[in-house]
Amino acid sequence: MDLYQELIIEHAKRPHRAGLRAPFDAEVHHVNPTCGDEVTLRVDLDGDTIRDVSYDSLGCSISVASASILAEQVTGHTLAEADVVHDAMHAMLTSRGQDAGDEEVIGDGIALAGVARYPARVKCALLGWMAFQDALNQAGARPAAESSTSSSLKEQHV
Amino acid sequence: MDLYQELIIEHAKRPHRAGLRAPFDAEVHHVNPTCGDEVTLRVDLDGDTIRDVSYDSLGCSISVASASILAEQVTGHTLAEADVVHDAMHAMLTSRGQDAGDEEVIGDGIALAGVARYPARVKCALLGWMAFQDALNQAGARPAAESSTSSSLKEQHV
Amino acid sequence: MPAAPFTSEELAAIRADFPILTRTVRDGKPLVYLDSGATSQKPRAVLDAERDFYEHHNAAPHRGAHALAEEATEAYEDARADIAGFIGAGAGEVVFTKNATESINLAAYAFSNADHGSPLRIGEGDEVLITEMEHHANLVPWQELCRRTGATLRWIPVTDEGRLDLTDLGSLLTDRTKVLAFTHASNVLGTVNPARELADAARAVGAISVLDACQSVPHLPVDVTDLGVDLLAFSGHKMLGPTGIGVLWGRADLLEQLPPFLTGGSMIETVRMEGSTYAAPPQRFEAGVPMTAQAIGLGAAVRYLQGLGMDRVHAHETALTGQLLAGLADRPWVRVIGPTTTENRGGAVAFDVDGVHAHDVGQILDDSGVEVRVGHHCAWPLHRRLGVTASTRASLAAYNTPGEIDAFLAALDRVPQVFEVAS
Amino acid sequence: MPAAPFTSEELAAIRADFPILTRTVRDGKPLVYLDSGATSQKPRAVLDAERDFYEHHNAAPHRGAHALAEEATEAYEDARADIAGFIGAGAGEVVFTKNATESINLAAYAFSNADHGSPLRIGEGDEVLITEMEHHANLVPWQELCRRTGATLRWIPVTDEGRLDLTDLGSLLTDRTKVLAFTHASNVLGTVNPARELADAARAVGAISVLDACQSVPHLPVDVTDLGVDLLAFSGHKMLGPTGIGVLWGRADLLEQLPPFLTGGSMIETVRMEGSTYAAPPQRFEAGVPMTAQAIGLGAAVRYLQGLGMDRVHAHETALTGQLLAGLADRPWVRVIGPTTTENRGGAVAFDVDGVHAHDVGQILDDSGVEVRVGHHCAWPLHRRLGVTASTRASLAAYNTPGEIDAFLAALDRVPQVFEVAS
Ligand SMILES: Cc1ncc(COP(=O)(O)O)c(C=O)c1O
Ligand SMILES: Cc1ncc(COP(=O)(O)O)c(C=O)c1O
Repeated sequence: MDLYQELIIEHAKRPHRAGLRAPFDAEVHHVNPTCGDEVTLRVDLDGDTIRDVSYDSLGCSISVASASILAEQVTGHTLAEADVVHDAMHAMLTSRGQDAGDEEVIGDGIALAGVARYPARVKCALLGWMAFQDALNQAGARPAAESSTSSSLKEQHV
Repeated sequence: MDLYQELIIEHAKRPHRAGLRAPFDAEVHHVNPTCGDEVTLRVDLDGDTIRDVSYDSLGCSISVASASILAEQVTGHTLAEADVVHDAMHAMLTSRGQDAGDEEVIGDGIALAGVARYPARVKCALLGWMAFQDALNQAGARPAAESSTSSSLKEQHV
Repeated sequence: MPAAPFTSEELAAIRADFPILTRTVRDGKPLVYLDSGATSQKPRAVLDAERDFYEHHNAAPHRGAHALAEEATEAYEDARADIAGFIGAGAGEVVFTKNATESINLAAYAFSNADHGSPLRIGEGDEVLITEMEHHANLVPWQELCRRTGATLRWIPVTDEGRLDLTDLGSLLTDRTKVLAFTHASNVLGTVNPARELADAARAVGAISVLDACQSVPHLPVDVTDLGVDLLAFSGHKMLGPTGIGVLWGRADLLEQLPPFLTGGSMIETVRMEGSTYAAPPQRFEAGVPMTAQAIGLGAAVRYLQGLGMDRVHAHETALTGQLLAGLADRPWVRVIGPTTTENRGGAVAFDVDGVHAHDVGQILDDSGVEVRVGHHCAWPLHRRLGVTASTRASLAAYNTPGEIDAFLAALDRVPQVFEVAS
Repeated sequence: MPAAPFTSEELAAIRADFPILTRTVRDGKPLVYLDSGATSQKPRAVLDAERDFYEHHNAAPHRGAHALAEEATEAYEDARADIAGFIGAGAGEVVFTKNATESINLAAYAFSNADHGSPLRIGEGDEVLITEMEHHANLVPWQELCRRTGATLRWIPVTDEGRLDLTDLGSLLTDRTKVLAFTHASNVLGTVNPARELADAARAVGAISVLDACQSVPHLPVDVTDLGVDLLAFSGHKMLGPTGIGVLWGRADLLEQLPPFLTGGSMIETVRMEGSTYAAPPQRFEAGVPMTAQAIGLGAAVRYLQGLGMDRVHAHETALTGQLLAGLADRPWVRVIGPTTTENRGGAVAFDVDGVHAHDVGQILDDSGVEVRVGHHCAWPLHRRLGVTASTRASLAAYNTPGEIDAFLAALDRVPQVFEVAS
């Protein structure tokens, strides 16, 4: 089945940048209430730049791979660049297959394109990304009411 | 329609033995919760004999006629005789039309036979009879747990 | 241009959608169903939507990841979105319940389940204001809330004409008032209350307004933003939908504050033996496997009503109400309980026949195939206020016809004959 | 002679009654529905009963005197009598709710709604005893009751094998215990608990016993008198019935003492603005227009199950469970969560695949058309106790076949391949 691209299995088995590291500016803990999956995620900022994303992810291959891809795509980038990746991932994952994703923007995230056709799994793929947005907010990286963030946070409970 | 026998209209217009009289041994107040119909009923006993049944009935033609017929049929009779009438009325009214009623036993009560085919109206016809049973109990005329009585009382709330 | 009532062709087409309307009752009399205020009949589109769900997609929504669970979740949430759209709301503001009664209880329990210290929590010295024309469903839950909390129940009186008497509103609605709960349209009088005005008055004193919209949502265009209330309840079965489904709508920020009511599966965030945390609305209020097929059926019902056009439904029912009121006005032995014109008035018309009990009136009508409701219609205090034990009520829906009103009036004329009273 | 499983001819006839079983999923794979523990499929007899009601008799029961209202009331009460008979109860002891979750909440709220001074009322110093294997529906309502009243929640632990550990029952169940609430059959482990023994122990200390029978009533013969419990809850949708209907059964004399929960129309005796009195059970607990069509559908479901014979349903599901457990035992990379034999065990079989998350296991099965549930199945504390975040669960019903168990096992063998783990 096309959901489990080799790339996903790879990321799930050997997640990049996994583990919790210090120093960090904010740590958050998010849970998927339907399956009990959890992610603890830390961000370490250097002004406008994301110096480190470290995390501990307890979940299915999709949620672990998604966290791994997240860490890979945003570390070392600016907040503005990370937002572009986040928005593109979010758009693709919630598109029900309409948005095939742009590899130029989301890199390995493209391997998660198949998730969009399994609505019950979209939450798994979004878990890490929502935690990341929340962590940025808590680190004071942006005004709390910014829209892309708050819409993601709502979905956390769906 | 055969529900409204001339006899019922008669009893409803000019109920026999209506009004509340003294002396009495017990007074009860029963309500039909679906329509708000009410009956206040008193019994006056002389040993085993029912000396008087007096009542104030606020309700439809069926409930008023039924109270009127009750008062007519049981006044001056013994408790045992009244039980026979009550049981025969109850059986006829709850028979869904299977039990045509015995005029020898229930007198004008026979005019209420048609009620049995209108389940929603059976309660109207029984209201006075259940109040009567309750009043006898309160007057101490019989052991509280007697079966015909308690089954009637339950139906009061149906 | 105001919307027009349905033409007779349109009406014939509508009636053909309702299988039950072709049946007869009481030895072959054509059914004249004038009891839609109690519950409405259902079009085939609603029955088909339920059946299609059971035969092709049935699974527990929000509980699995397999193909059927996906389809069931999608159908359930699509229904929520359609129903929300029907009342001008966001999908996240629509909570599914089993009926409006549960919806109102959910609201009432919130004020005693809220933590002590929460602004929602009520107690001694606080007041709940309702009206004397409420259905028991919007009356008893508030009595019970007051019993649980020590708060005081007060009520807005009703005039002899069956309107709210707002003369003393200023002394009834004060800063002690925490809740103002009232009906949009009375199920007995037909009266349509000034919802916006009352909601604004409630907001001005910091009270939460709760609208019982059971008799308005099925019959007129309703937009929650226009109404300005905080919470609003209605039932599916009165609006062409299945039995067993109701709605509580709430302003998003208020719903967010309400504590859970029924608790259990799928309304939680995390559960430990030592304690639990709860999901965001609307899930927080939907414990257990939901009324899935019924929500989907109600979705089909609102799409059916949208197809008819609520403005036209309203125009149609108003025209029939006018015809009905005029017919009753011609009969001096009948007293209408409630407004006698169609102004700010829905299609529930209760009346009293001089010297004949409502049960007997209803029985004669039923004998002619005309089905109306008799009794206190779950508004006992209102009946006491207006000096009647029980009344007879004809109530309308989109599928009723002018011919049925004529049939009703003709059947009614048998009443004084049978009971030998003046006519 | 013990009852026999269904023959393959019988099974074919049963399956023909369930329209959904012929559909395919995920690009043409035949549906193998092994998620009946979440919700069951519905036979045509149930769908027809609902539809017949809507097309011919629909009216609000217990609310009118007209011909349709009479028919609706009779159909609704006949369903109650049939459902009561199915569990060996009297009709007056069966209360209709929307699901088992509401049933249990009704019970739990009774202990805080009862008047201070009532023997039912609980408070500080009192204890509620549950078990560590409860579904959230029989857990969170008791947590919330304790929060409202200051009572203390305690629980019976679970052994590594997934049985109740009754070693310390004597110190858990004491005269401080006011309620003992536990599941008859676990929706995760399949474990069937010794209901009679626990009910007797509860009675001995004066505690009221509440049985969650969601996973037993659909699958084995259940008689409330034999069980000896005080209250018992189950859902219609898990037993071939419609969504949106549940039952709370209660001993007549206990129901009589329970205060109302949801309040409103038709549960009252008299209503005045100043206060109300309430009807006798079961009406006292059925506020508002009920789940009429759904009760009627559930009546048809119990008649259908009676036609199959509950002893044979049980024998059939036990045989399939045995086949399933044997197949899993052959696969060392699978760990069954719960008893590994069919002794005192129902047909819910949860398991863990070494190194693969349940979501991923479920996805592979789904890709083969095999529909199972993944997650914590609303029993999160139990999962924590057994050291897993989530599990995969296959659960059975009368319509499942030996061939479907084979299909499930074959699909399961794809899991280690896809995820490149040892098998
Ligand atoms: C053991 C058990 N108890 C309670 C419930 C709750 O039932 P419902 O969701 O139908 O209210 C379920 C099913 O979800 C269950 O399996
Ligand atoms: C005005 C009004 N409010 C509340 C209700 C209660 O609705 P339900 O019985 O569907 O809960 C009704 C109908 O019975 C009603 O007419």
